[in-house]
Formats: sequence, C-alpha cells, structure tokens
Amino acid sequence: MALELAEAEKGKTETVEMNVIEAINRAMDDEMLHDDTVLILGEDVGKDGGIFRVTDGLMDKYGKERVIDTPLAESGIAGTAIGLAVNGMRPIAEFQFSGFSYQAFHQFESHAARMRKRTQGGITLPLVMRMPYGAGVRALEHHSESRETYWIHTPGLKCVIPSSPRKAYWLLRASVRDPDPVMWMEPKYLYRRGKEEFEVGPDIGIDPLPGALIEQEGDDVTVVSYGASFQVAAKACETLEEEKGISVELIDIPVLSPYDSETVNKSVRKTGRCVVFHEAHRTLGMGAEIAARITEEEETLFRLEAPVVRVTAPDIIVPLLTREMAYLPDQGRLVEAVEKVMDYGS
Amino acid sequence: MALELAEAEKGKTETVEMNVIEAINRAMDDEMLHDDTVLILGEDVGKDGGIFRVTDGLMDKYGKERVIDTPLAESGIAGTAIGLAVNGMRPIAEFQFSGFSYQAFHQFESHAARMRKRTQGGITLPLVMRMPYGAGVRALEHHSESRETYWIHTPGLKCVIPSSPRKAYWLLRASVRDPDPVMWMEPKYLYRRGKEEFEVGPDIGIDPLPGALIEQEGDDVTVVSYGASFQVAAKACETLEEEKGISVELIDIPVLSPYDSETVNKSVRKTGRCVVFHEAHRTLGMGAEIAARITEEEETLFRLEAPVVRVTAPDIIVPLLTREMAYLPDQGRLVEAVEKVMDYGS
Amino acid sequence: MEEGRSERTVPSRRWSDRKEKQMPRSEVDWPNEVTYLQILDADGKVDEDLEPDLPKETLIKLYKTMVLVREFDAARLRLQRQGEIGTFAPSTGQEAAQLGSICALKDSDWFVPSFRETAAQVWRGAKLENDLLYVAGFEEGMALPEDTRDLPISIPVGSQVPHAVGIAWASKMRDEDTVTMCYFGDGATSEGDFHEGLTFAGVFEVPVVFLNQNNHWAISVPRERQTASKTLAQKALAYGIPGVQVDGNDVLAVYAATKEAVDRARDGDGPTMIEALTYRMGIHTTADDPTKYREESEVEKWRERDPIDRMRVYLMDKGHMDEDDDEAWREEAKKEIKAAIERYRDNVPDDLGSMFEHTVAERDPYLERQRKELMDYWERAGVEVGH
Amino acid sequence: MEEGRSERTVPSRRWSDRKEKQMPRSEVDWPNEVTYLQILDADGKVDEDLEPDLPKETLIKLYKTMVLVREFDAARLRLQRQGEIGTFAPSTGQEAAQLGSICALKDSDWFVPSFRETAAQVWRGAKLENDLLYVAGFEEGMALPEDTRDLPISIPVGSQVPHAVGIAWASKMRDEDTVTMCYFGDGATSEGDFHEGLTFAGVFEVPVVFLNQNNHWAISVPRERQTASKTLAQKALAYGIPGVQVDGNDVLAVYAATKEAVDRARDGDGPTMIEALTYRMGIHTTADDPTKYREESEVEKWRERDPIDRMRVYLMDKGHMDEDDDEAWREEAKKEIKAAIERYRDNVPDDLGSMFEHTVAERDPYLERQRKELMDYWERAGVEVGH
Ligand SMILES: Cc1ncc(C[n+]2csc(CCOP(=O)(O)OP(=O)(O)O)c2C)c(N)n1
Ligand SMILES: Cc1ncc(C[n+]2csc(CCOP(=O)(O)OP(=O)(O)O)c2C)c(N)n1
Ligand SMILES: [Mg+2]
Ligand SMILES: [Mg+2]
Repeated sequence: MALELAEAEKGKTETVEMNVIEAINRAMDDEMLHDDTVLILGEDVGKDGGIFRVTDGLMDKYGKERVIDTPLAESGIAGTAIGLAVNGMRPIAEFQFSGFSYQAFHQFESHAARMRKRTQGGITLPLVMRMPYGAGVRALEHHSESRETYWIHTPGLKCVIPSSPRKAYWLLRASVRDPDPVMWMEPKYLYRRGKEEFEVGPDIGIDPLPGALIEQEGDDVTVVSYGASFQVAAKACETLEEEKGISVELIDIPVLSPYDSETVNKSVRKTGRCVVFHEAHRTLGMGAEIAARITEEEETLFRLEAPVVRVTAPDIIVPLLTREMAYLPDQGRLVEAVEKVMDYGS
Repeated sequence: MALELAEAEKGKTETVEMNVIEAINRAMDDEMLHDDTVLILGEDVGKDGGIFRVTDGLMDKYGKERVIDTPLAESGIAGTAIGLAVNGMRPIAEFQFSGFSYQAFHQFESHAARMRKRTQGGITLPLVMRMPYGAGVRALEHHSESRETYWIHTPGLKCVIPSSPRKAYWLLRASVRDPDPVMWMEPKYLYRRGKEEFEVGPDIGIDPLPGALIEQEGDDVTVVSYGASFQVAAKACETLEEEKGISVELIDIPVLSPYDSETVNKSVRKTGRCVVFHEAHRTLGMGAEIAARITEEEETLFRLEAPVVRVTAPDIIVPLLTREMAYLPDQGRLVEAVEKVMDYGS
Repeated sequence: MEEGRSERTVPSRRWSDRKEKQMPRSEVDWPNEVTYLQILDADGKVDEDLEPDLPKETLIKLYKTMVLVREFDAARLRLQRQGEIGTFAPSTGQEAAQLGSICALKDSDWFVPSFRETAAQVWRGAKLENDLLYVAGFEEGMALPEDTRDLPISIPVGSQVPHAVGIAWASKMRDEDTVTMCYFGDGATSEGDFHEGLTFAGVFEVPVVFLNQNNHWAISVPRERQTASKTLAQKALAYGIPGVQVDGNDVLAVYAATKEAVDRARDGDGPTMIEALTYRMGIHTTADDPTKYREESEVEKWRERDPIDRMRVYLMDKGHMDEDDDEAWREEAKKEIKAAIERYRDNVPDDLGSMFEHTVAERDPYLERQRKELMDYWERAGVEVGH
Repeated sequence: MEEGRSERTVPSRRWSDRKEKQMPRSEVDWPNEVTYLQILDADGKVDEDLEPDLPKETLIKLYKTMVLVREFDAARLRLQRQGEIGTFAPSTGQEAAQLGSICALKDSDWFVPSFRETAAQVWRGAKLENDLLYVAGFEEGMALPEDTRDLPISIPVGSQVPHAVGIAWASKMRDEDTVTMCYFGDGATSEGDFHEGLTFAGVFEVPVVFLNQNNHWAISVPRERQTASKTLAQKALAYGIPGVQVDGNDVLAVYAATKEAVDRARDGDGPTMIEALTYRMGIHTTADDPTKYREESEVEKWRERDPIDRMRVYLMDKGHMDEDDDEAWREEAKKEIKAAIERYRDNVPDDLGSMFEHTVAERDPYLERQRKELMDYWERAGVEVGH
C-alpha cells in the first residue's frame, strides 16, 4: 500500500454538515485512512467518482489500486470481492443499482453467506456490498426497487439500510468493520435530501451495528420504518403529534437482518398498536416479518388493540417516473393509517 | 417438428398409479403431445433423462430438438427460454437444483417477471422454470434449500409447489398452459415417496392454477402448508384427530404466488387458530405473509384465540445430511404446536 | 486512429518475452482469423472494389434516418434539460453502426436492442412519440403490438443476448428463414450473459447476428480497461463463432459485413459476431458528465470521422444529393420531431391505476384490494400523475 | 486419440465454405497461438529433451499420492454403497492432472478447488478423515484453520473462479510473490463466472493459474456439446490470457506446463490458463449412471492412457521403483485409508445444536430462541444426529 498518511490526519476529528452522499463518501474515506486493508471496487467508482459521486475524490486520494474501476461484470465484482476478503482485505464492492446486483445473486447466496459456515469459522468475509435502492429519483426501469427481502431471507447475510447522513456514516463504518458480509442498501431518495451535522474522523469510536432504534418515544402507536421511508414516517409522526395529538413511538430498524424484534415487540406491548411503513412490496416485505413476530408472541398479540397495518408499496413492478411518487407510500397514507388504528377500541 | 403422433394417442385417457417423478414426467409427456410448442431444456435432461430421471424417455420420444441438453449455464438456460417463449414456444426449463437457479436470478427478476409489463401485454412469456428443492434426500450442500420467498416477493412471477403426484401432474400442466412465467418448485423429498392413482391423458381437461385448497375441513384449528411439508402436515393432522380428537382444517397452498389469503383467512375466522408449517426459513418465509394477512384484517385478527404459530426450519443454512432431518420441521413439532395453540382459551 | 481503431493499446501481455523460458510445444491448429473491413475511408472516399450494391432510395433513407436521429437526440436533450422527460441514452456518433446493420434485416427478422439503439428502432418503425412517452416516464410508450418482432430495450447490460439466441433458436426449430439481430456494447462483452448467450449460439448454431457496438466506453471505463483482449471480435472465436471487425462509422462497411452475416445465418450456417468500431460522441446518458473521465481531444479525433459527414461526402460524390437536399432533409427531420413532440404532449396519460395492469394475466384479489386502497387514497388526497 | 485429444470433433462451422462469398478484408494481427504439450507418451515413454527436472522423492511422492487417492475413491465408493457416507465426486483417471499441477505450488500459494480435487487436496495436506466426515454429512469435516491457504470445495460450478482471481489480486496488492491456482472442469467454462473471472484476471494481470481439467464430460454432456470452440485453451485468448493444452494424463507435461505458468505468475507476468486433457473414468458422482449416456468403448480407450500406469512405466524405466515397491506402496495406502476410516468413525459427532453455529459472528436473540426451541424439542422427542 503505497499511500503515506500523516498520522495527524488520522487522529483528527471535526464536526461537519453532510448529506447522505457526503456522509457515505466520508465514511469510506475515514475507514480507508483507519484501515489500509479497506478498498473499493465497482463500475465507475474510480475516475468517475461513481455515477452518484458517492466515491468522488477517493481514487485521487488512495490511488487506483485501492479505488478500482472494474469491468462491467457484477458476479466478477462480488466474486473477486469475496476472494479479496478471503485474502486479508476488507472490500467495499459497489453495485451500481440494487437492480443489477442480481447478476451476482449466486455469489451472495452460495458463497458470501456461507463461507463462515463452510469453513467452520476458518475463513470469514468482512465485506460490504453497497447498492443504491429505491424509487423517487426519476430513474429508469430496474433502478427503483426495494428488495431487501432477498437478503433478509438469506441466512449468513446481514442487511443494513441507513435513514440519515449521520446514521449512514456510522453504520457504514460499522458495516466495514463487521466480520460478516453486509448487504448495504443506500436510499438514493435521501442522497441529496437534507444535511445533518455530526462528528467525524478516521479514528473516532464506532459502535458496532445496532438493534432497532427508538427514535421517538410515544404511547399510542408504534410506527416501524427504515431507509428512505423512515424520513417520510418521521414527518408524518410530527403531523400526527401536532395536528392530531397522537403520541407515536417511532422506531427505525437500520439493521434489517438480524431483525431486533425484541425492541419492536416491547414497544407494541406498550402501545397496543403497530403500523409498518416501507417502500418494499407488501407481500413478504419486511412488514410481513414484523407482523408475524408480533402475532406469534402471545404477550404481544393479546395486547393488540388494532390490526397491524402495513403501509407499503403495492405488489407491482415499480412504475416509470411519472407514477413512481404515487406508487411510493407517502406521509398522507401513513397519517391515515395511524388515525385508523387509533379508531379501534376508542 | 418432426414428431408424428397418432391422433389416437392424443385422445386416450387412462388411470395410472404414479409417484411424483412419474407424474411430472407424464405431465410433460402429455403436454408435449397436446401442444407441439412445448419443449424441455436444461442440463442433463436429454440423454441422461435428468439426474432424478424426471425427463426420462422424453428425448427418445420427442427427439433432441424438443428435449434439449444444454451447456452448463443457467442464465443461458433461463435467457434462451425467455427468447424461445417470445418467439412462440412454451419452454419448460429445468434448473438442476433450485440452489443453482440463482445464476439466472437476474433473468427471472429483470425479464421473465417484466416482459408483459414492459411491452404492455404485447409479449407474454408462457414458460415454466422447473427446479427441485428442499431437504431430506441426503444431498450435498446448496441442494436442499427452500427459498420460494425469492419468487413470491417478485411481482410478475408465479410460484407453484405441488404436494402429491396427482397435484404435480395437474398443476404442472396448468403451469405450462399459464400465460405467465411460473417458478415451479419440485419437492424432491416426495419424488419417490408414495404413489397416487389418477386419470391422465394428453387431451383431458386441465383446470387452471387454483387458489388455496381445503384438503380437510375442521373446526378447531387451521393448519396451512405446502410442498413436501404438506404431506408431513397431513400425517400430523391424522394423529391429532385420532389421538387427541382435535379437528384440523388442513389447507394446501400449491400456488404461493399469487397467494389466496381469502380462503385461508376465512378458515381462520372459523377456527380462531392458525399454525403454518413449512421448511423454508422462519424469517420472511411464507408463514410471515400468512400471519401478516391474518393480522392486518380486523375481522380475522379479532377472531384469533391463540398466536399464529410458525413451525418452520430455523434461520440457518441447511445442515449436511446427518443433521438435515433434525433441521426439517417434523410431525412431532406440528403436533406439539397444534396442541399448544389449542390450550389457549380453553 | 488508422482504420477506425483506437490508438490506445491493451497493456502488453509480455507473452513472447517468455518464449525463451518455455519448452518447445506443438502448435494447435484452430480457426483463429479475425478480419477488418472498411469501405468508406475517413474522408468518405469509397473503395469501389468493395462498394456494396445498395439502391439509391435505401442510401438516402439511411442518410435521412441518421439525420433524424441525430436531431432527435438534440431535441430530447433539450426536453430533458427542461425537466420534461427523464434519462435516455443518445445514439449520436453511432448512427452508421446501427443503421448500416439494421437495414440488412427484413421486416420478418427479429431485432433485439440494447438501450442505445434509437436509430435502429426508428428504422424498424418505432414512433418518436412513443419513445418520448417512455422517456417521459409513461409505460404507455412501451406498448408493442402482439405480433411484434422487436424486443423492448434491455437495460440490464448484456442480459438480452441469450434472449436473442432463444428467439433465433425458435425460428430454426420451425425451419423459418428468419434471422435475429442482437445489439450490445463493448461493456456488455464482460457480462456472463454475453458468454452464456454466445456459448448457446455456437452449440446450437442458431441464426443470430451479434452486433457489438464498440463505442470505446462503458460509462467511464475505456475499452482497454474492460478486457485485456486485443479486439472484441476475437471473443467470438471462443465460441466457435466467426468474429469480424468493421469500421463502425462507415455505413457501407457495416452494411456489407452485416449483410454477409445475415445471409450466412439465413442459409443455416450459424451465428456471426461483428465488432463495429465506433464512438460515443456525447454523454453516456443525461445523468453523465464525460469530462470527469475522458479527454476532449479524443472526442475531437472521432469527430473527424463522423458517420454522417462521411456518408454525406459519399452521397454527394455519387450525385445522390446536394447541399440543398441536405438542408431540406434536416428541416424535414426537425418538423417531424416537432410534430412527434406535439403528438406525445397531446397523448400524455393522466391515470394512475394503470400501474396495476400487465403484472400477470389474471387479477389477484389481494392485489385488487391494494389497487382499490390506493385509488381511493389518490382520489382523497388528490395525488396525480407526475406529482 | 493421438496426443490425448478426443477423437470427436466439434460440428463443422462451415467457416471457410463461405470464404468465396465474402469480400476481401484485411487480417487483424493478434496473439492467437495455442500450444500442446506432451512429455510421456501413451505408453509412458519419456521425451528426454522435455523431461522436467523433478527430484526422485517428489516423483515418488506424486506416484504414491496417485495410488492413495485412487484407493481412497474405491474405499469411499464402498462406504457410500453401504450407506455410511453420502455423495462424492471421484478423481479416478484425473490424478495426473491434479497432482502434476498442484505440486508446482508452494505451501504459501493459494489453492482454489472445484469439487473433484481430492488428489490435489490430499497433496495440500487435507486429512482423509475430514473428507470422510464431510462426505458422511458432518460440517466438522469442513473445518479449515484460520491461516489456511486452501479454499473449501466449490459446488456451484465455476463460481470459485472469481474468488481465485480476488485472492491472487490481494497478493499482488501486497506485493507478495504468492500464486493462486484455480481448478475447474470443462463444463465450468460455459458458466458466466468463468467469463467474468477471466476477464478480471486479464485486466488486472493477477498472479493466478487457471487449471482446467477437461475430463470430456459434464455429467452427461460431452465436451463437444458444451461449446463449439475447438479447444478450451483458446478461450483464454478472449481475455488476453495465454492458453495452453497439455496431455492431462501425463504427469510430467502437466507439471512442466503448470510450473511455467506458476513461474510466470510469480514473476508478475500475469495469468495463464491450462487445459489438461483427461478423462472422468468413472461415475460423475455416486448419484450418476454413466451407462445412460456414454459408450464403454470410449472409457476403454482412455483406460489405456491411465495416468498411474504411465507414471509407473516411467518410474520403473528410470529405476526409481520396482514391482515390489508398487505392491508395498499400495498396501501402505490401504492401511492409511483404513486408519483414516477408523479415525473418522471414532470422531463422529453426536450433537445437533452445532447446526446453529457459524452463521454470523454474533448470536441473534431470535435465532437463539429458535435454537432453544429446537434443542428442547429434540430432547423431548429423542431426535438424534443422522436419524
Ligand atoms: C447489469 C448492469 N450493470 C450495470 C448497469 C449500469 N450501466 C448502464 S449502461 C452501462 C455501461 C454500458 O456500456 P456498454 O455496454 O459499452 O454500452 P454503451 O453504454 O457504451 O452503449 C452501465 C455500467 C446496467 N444497466 N446493467
Ligand atoms: C451452477 C451449477 N449448476 C449445476 C450444477 C450441477 N452439477 C454439478 S457437477 C456438474 C457438471 C460439472 O462438469 P465439469 O465442470 O466438466 O466438472 P466435472 O464434473 O467433469 O469434474 C453439474 C451440472 C452445479 N453444481 N452448479
Ligand atoms: Mg460502450
Ligand atoms: Mg468435466
């Protein structure tokens, strides 16, 4: 590794305001300073800085040996990333859109997810598969799905989706350090939507991947969300609180797998009501699991005062750009759903 | 199409006793007689007759233009099958194991599932993707998973899993005739386990794909299952009825997508109890959706007298052969689960 | 840039350097020829010995389509920059590669595009207003008639290659003399689907022509970082398929090579892969900024080899057109585009419920419930198309 | 079957037939040489000019390992037929291809197997009892030490190829002079993963050697129906990688070609692909019945080229062994296998809960709950390993 870094730069911390793209870029930058086995590979991540500019500047800084423009071959990217991880590196592989990660599905399912098991812990794969996902940015077909279910249902893979710049920064760094393969999905709807101020630095302390995060305490109803939808949910909850006087317990589940149902179910036992809000399809979207974990647990189920409502995208292919915002679950739908569940038993 | 068929053979019907392998073989045979656009392609399906002998004899009968041994390339198989379907054929593509279908995941997700949408109905894809799945036959790694979730969560794909020889015969013929791509998963655990007698013939009437099938009416508890698990469930229900006097409503859901929750929920409204039984992983396995559909429906949820219990395989990689039977949900677990849900409110 | 080839060379593989370290071996004899064809030189001068026999009307139609599509790219770019339509991939610079090849097909042949073949699509009869509808974000623009022989564009790179093979295979099974032509870029040759598709094509000897537009870039990745192989054409040989290179900005060379390949396929002699050396003159798509990764000087050099300019010289030399024609045809093209834009604007749909159509043939009650829920909500909340 | 090549030929591509229909073109100059190497002829006679300089101990160790693994295949087959172990893929017939190549690696090099490389695994130090444990259905047999330089077998065909490239790439990044060797079969060359792996290897010039065992069959699909390319070696050229063919039943040729490729990689001169022409003498796996799809006469012909017989002749000619040695070594092998079977039987695990281990590093409470549920149930219901 030719790069010579001033120790000074490594120790430095600072407080900066960033959007999600900047936060992810900075997270990789700091992680690469912190650990010189970290590298980035993918299509157009180098000279171009990524088609969303998420890796902008990193090739200039770390060289084309650590920020690598690959041929156009996703299974090649995933497969060589696995090999790199086997042999001592911590690769961050970018898939240009989650919709083009399926070319490498078998590498995720058959190898990334199983190497630990298949060597009884002898070989572990610390690698991150980054992929932008989700609708709302006027993209082309195949560019807008939200199919985290594929990864959540696959034992051996973790799945992480941040919902703000600060979380993107911290969770990505935690994912890079995680000893297991992380399917890291970036809500591109949030890429440039809003900044957050927080402390960063190559050597600052990074907590490991968390469970469910109670972002706002409340008594009347539990709202569970993640990713781009989480921010919509947060706004809806403000409205609900301010305009309707409904006290929402708002939970973010950035780590979808393993899913921390203990925290969510505990909240539902308190509120007696649960609304799930996500842009994945309804059928076997994460909401199904959230509902099932509630329903299978006696002490939670029998505290329910209303059906567990799933406010989600429908079970159809994401429409083209003029209809995608209507397809996406919006604030209004969540507000209505919460009002409806509040009507039960009152 | 060189094959010359006596019209007599086409009209003939007969009653035969078959196991699942024979039934699937016969279904393809009869369908190929019935419709000369039907063809079979896959690895080792021709001369070898398939590694499970499911296509045995068909190449001899229909020639190597209609029963095609392909190169070892799953995306090639899926992709050319799509092209064949575009251009007037009804291909039945075999993937040697569902665990090796992921090499073609992107062809299923990006094309098979979307061609109808992407041409606004101009091009439709009548094709069947056959793949053996499931544990219990002492197979190697990667050969034993039950990952129907991947297909069920993908709009545009249908997913069908038969649970007996007769159903295999009828459902496969219905799948071949279906105008949309069907992910057809074969429970290899049932391949040679038990025969059934039923009527067959190239030109007999074939009902289209069904909804949920109430296989046994009952009052106390609804048990929902499918595939290889269904037969285990059926035996458990006999035990429950005979030994414990529990009246089970037993439902088979051979068509997992689209999932007919109306029938299941109606049953649950009657019994007030539901146990799901499948060998897919728990988290985001089909049981999650079954539970969620119950829980989101006021009139069903509030009829529940017990939690919706999921008796499933755990969220781990299928173990090797000496431990796979312990991994698989068995009769005993279902019996215990049903007894437990019966204990509530009594 | 002699003969349309890139100046850049692939990294030296140091093959021969090691020769003296190797023990003597026998050479395997195998069909390993790759040829290169050019008919119009960079200035548009024709090699008369090689000149194909194309009727004047066809030549003029080719030229006019080139001009139309070039203008259409410009018009779409304006609409995109104004926010009226979304992302698209321009054909600019690749008109000869697309039109020289597509014009070798019959209507009854199959056309399998990638995502950058507007010129070829227009030749096949695609309506500009449908393209606009699609790019503007309306599924209605994707409608294809039931008896179409054109596939919709394929966005996942390379994934259409096995489709083309399957389509051609079905034609062969029915003993039709139909040919399938499949387009893809230089980047696409790295995808597994390219490999699996060509493997099948070779083994089953199906009547397909693989038309590779090597425009030297896959977004920001230059051809020589895409693969260490010296040419893309030689990749065909790995599948027992002949591979040829042509000057892709020379409409006559593209036509001649494609025609030979199409005839070969139609005669039952199997597939061919053609590497058309061309250049993506502009942006990858409207989301792209090429100044991030390539030198303007490289673009300049290719500008001198513009396929439209070269064809104009050729047609003028032949006396098929003059400056006035050129002017008139350009105006005609602009008018046609303007009319198409109007037709598109007049036909902008305003319903939302159609997003539920064409998922599968039947209606699933649970999905119908979702549709109803949503439609009721849209009504209540005043949600509209394009909101 | 001269020089170890299959008699069967790929379907004529009718390339040249069309020559007269084509217009003249210039030929592209590209590195298109494929060579073939044989050192021991079919009878075991050595070409002394080419004979590699291998010490006697190595030669004898190679021979003894061949014998051991051949015997181990037979022993495993017996255990499998008795129901004691599950399915496995025998190496029989391919011992020279595996051992001639693997012996060119250092311990510090990386070994990336497919699923049929028992001989190579044993050379690398794999314990027979672990293999038995694995084949008998116990994950414990898969345990690899943390500092291993061997990957576990890869069952999804071809999927290991990009892993090998990644491993080699990491070595290159760290400027180590480590080489990675990757095994795969003829069938694997049709998979997209082969293509993508070799594309990366070519572009990034990583120190990897691709060792293709062309055993002429992929289950029931013969080599010439797998791809229309005349050789598999020529496929390497599509990636700017040299491709060579060797007689894969000639341990010396395999060694010599591999050694050159390994040296080349170690010197930083990039990847090589070797096609070792060999034959799968027996079943594909224990689930297979080759009489369904191939002629015994073909097998017979290859039996005359048995790699062990040929090496025996060579070693005897050199005076490195005699009949008594042969007898003694075979007995030794059998004893070793017997002891391994005993060790395996003595170590058969009896716990079930371990199936929950090694999913991810931490324990997920919900998964722990599932573990507890199941363990309690197993206890109550008396469920046991292998039940
Ligand atoms: C499977 C897949 N991976 C990535 C992308 C994103 N992407 C779109 S076009 C493109 C480059 C294509 O290059 P090339 O094949 O040369 O075609 P060109 O754009 O030059 O016409 C990429 C990487 C995609 N659409 N599909
Ligand atoms: C991706 C994938 N598809 C199918 C299979 C089933 N299968 C196992 S081995 C095999 C044939 C492999 O042939 P080859 O690569 O020549 O290796 P060989 O068995 O001859 O050593 C097949 C089809 C698989 N394991 N993986
Ligand atoms: Mg390109
Ligand atoms: Mg083989």
